[in-house]
Amino acid sequence: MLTVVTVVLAAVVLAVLAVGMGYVLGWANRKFHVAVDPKVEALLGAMPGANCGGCGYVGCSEYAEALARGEAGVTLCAPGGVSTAEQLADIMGIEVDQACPYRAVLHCSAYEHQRLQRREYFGERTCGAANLVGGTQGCAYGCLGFGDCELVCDYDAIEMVDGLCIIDYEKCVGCGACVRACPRNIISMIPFKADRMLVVVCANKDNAREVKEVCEVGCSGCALCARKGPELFSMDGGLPIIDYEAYTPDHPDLEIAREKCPKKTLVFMGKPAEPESF
Amino acid sequence: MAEAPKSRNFIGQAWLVILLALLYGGALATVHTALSARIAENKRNETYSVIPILVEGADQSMTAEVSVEGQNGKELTVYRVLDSGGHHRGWVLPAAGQGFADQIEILIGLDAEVSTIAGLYVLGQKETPGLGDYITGEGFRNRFRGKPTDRPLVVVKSDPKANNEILALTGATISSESVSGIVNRALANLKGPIRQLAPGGGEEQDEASSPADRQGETGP
Amino acid sequence: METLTGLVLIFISAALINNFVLHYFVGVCPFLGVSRKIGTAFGMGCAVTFVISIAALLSWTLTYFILRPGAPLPSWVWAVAGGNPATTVDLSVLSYIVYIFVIASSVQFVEMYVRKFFPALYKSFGVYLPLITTNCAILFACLEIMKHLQDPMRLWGLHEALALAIGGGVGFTIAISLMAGIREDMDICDVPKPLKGAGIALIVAGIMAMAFMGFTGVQNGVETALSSLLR
Amino acid sequence: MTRGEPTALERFINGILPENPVYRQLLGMCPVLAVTNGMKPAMTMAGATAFVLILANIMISLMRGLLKPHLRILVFTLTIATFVTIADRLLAAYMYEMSKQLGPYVPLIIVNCLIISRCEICASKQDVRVAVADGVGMSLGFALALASIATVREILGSGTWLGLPVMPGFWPNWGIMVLPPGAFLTLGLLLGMVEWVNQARAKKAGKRE
Repeated sequence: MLTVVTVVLAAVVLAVLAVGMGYVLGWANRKFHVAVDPKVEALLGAMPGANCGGCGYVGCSEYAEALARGEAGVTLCAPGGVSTAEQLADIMGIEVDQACPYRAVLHCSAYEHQRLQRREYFGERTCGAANLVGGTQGCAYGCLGFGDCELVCDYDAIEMVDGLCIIDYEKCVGCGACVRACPRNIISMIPFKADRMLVVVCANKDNAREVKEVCEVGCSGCALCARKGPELFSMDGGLPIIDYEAYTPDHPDLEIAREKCPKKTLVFMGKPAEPESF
Repeated sequence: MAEAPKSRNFIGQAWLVILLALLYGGALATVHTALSARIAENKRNETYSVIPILVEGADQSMTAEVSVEGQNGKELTVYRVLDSGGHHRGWVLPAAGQGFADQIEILIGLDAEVSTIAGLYVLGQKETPGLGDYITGEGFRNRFRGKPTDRPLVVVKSDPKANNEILALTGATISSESVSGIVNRALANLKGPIRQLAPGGGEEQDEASSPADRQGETGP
Repeated sequence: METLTGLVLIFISAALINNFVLHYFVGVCPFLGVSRKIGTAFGMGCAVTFVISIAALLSWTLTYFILRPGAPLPSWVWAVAGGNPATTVDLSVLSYIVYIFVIASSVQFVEMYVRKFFPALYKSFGVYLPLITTNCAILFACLEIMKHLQDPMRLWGLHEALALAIGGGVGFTIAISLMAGIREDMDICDVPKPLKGAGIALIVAGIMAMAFMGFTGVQNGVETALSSLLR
Repeated sequence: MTRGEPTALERFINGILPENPVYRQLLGMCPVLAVTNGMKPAMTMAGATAFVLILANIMISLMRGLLKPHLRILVFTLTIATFVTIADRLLAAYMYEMSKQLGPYVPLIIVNCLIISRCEICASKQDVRVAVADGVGMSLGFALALASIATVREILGSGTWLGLPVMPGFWPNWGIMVLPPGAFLTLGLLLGMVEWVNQARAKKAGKRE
């Protein structure tokens, strides 16, 4: 008797709870519905939904949004593993094996000997620490060369060569760790629409004279590229910006701008690596 | 657009969840009925097995559970301890309180007249290893034996002079104070009500006969 | 006034002395995962505090009326079925499943509600809500409350359950915010490569746990102070 | 799907070291820290987790054809919570002391990400045979991780291993190791060591190429 009542009551309590909660949530879902980007929703549906935070984002939905914006790679979900990465790649319309189209690029090309060293630096040998005291060099924008990005790269895709971070695109998977690590924010993720992409390899927005004082190779801000190829190039202060939305691998502006650039700060990056860029 | 079909499809979509809820609910209740007697006995044994340590000459099979309303108005279960001959030997009351690190759970043994402490046992504690956890040791517990219940216990750091003084553990004064504080509070709360359940008289006969009945009920 | 002292002690104990993260190790995953920026960490802490209070409210209600041994609802069913009044129906075996169910559903409900009616609030803290479902701190609070409702000696009221829940949430917020502050500064330190990330974070947490051990024993002082204050 | 799902044997081996749930995936940290102050509770915990993981894997794998995408997490949670309750009751009935010592950490298995992630990755996609292999492999990996941490903590903290004295009599027990800070410190350092070995091996492999 006691057993029967307990068993029946337990089953009924659980079932009532399941139906009740399900109904309330279904009702709430319709009542409180907020339009969400269908792509985000599709991505979210493909994720395990454990909200473990292992990807470094706050929950699955934030990761899905970052994915949809193209800021994150598809391989970050640890609980989901390879199969989830493949589904996410399917939704994003990219191939996970062929590599995610977002890759890190460095906007600086000055090796240590090419930039003015302003003073001796005795602090902690990390970019983060050096950046706090204004850097070790004349250029307030460029690569500091202590290799914070190299340290955070889990894929050994970054090597510091003569005080400059060199990215190996054979190894880079586009996780974005280096972008977050760089205190000077001169690494960015761009969509690799071809194996090799044109990149502005300077981050100094100052005028030509100031740039010349601190760096042998920095962009002078002559705006030739923006004049010759207005469809893809525009100027932001003393620095050109490439519109990667409009970018196509065979766009005629690319070659024109690259040929005209007097400082050769427009460089193709990607794989195979160019033997010697300049 | 999906509103109407959605609500009609609700059962269709969630049938698996509801079925599982029924199934799991039933399964859990079955497991519970199969094991609950054993678990209850484990819990009971935890207290009963130490009763002979708390009150000398006690026979654990003769112990009776008595419900008492404390001075703070809450109902509590205390144990009336008898020896194998059915003579009243004392009382055991459970008490708990904040220790140095976490809750300390203790059992206090009292003599039949509720005038002195017969023994103390620590059921659960998480005091600092190597210092505070010595409260579980026999040496410390025996310091409570024979102390009077009419005056609150006081923890001292040098040799006790008055008979209500307890010597603190070296390096664990707070743990020692916590235990004596728990004892003081429990006694203040329950001493009166227990005394009213005076040993002797018709009531005891009822209680004395109950252990056998209860044993029969909880047996598997 | 004894009640008030009791509540304050429960709160302080949950927030500092037996800090959820640093003493009971519950909520370690978000503690390590979402502690890179102070702002994010604080938002996470607030969200946890909020959800933990709701979960405590719901789980106390369900436990008190349905799940504890001798609760009103099963007793009533038992009486209707004509069972022997000496025995009781015990549904406590369902506790875990009900708690996790309630936590998951209420988190989802709150998330939808906030997103619809308080978009600004949702932007700042709604994103943390789903992450909380699998946060052990919430379930742990429910379990602690259950423990105190199963034992008739320490039958907790709703106010005590809420004191524990809010104390736990505040403790979590304190711990994760401190951790985020330390990690922000640690970004500029030269940490050995193998320890980067989780390794050094755990060691820092260990040192923090040691520091929090200094709170043990505080409750005695607090109790004395409160009782003299309230007298 | 460009890649085939791993076979049973691969799943089994993966769980133990290459994808070790604790050291490689950082899943299920809560029990790893909380119950490793001695070998006995750690092993009991590993056993309980294995029980839940394997049975939940079997159950989910059996009904993988019936799962609806948006309700699958709910079904996983229900299944896991049920098996956790059963494990909890069994412990309370047959190993009461241990169950009391583990306290709330047995029910907290429900929110151990390890189990739900195995249900999602493996059991909901592959047949029972593979799911069992995966469950056993992951459980062994989890047990291995718990054992390594518990060994360090118990030997340094109490001078014993599985309750047997192993340190010489004059050994001053490091009380801190059995307290919460010891858990964080031990896991942090062990994690660093594993990472160090991995990096050294990766470097070696890189050179050989």
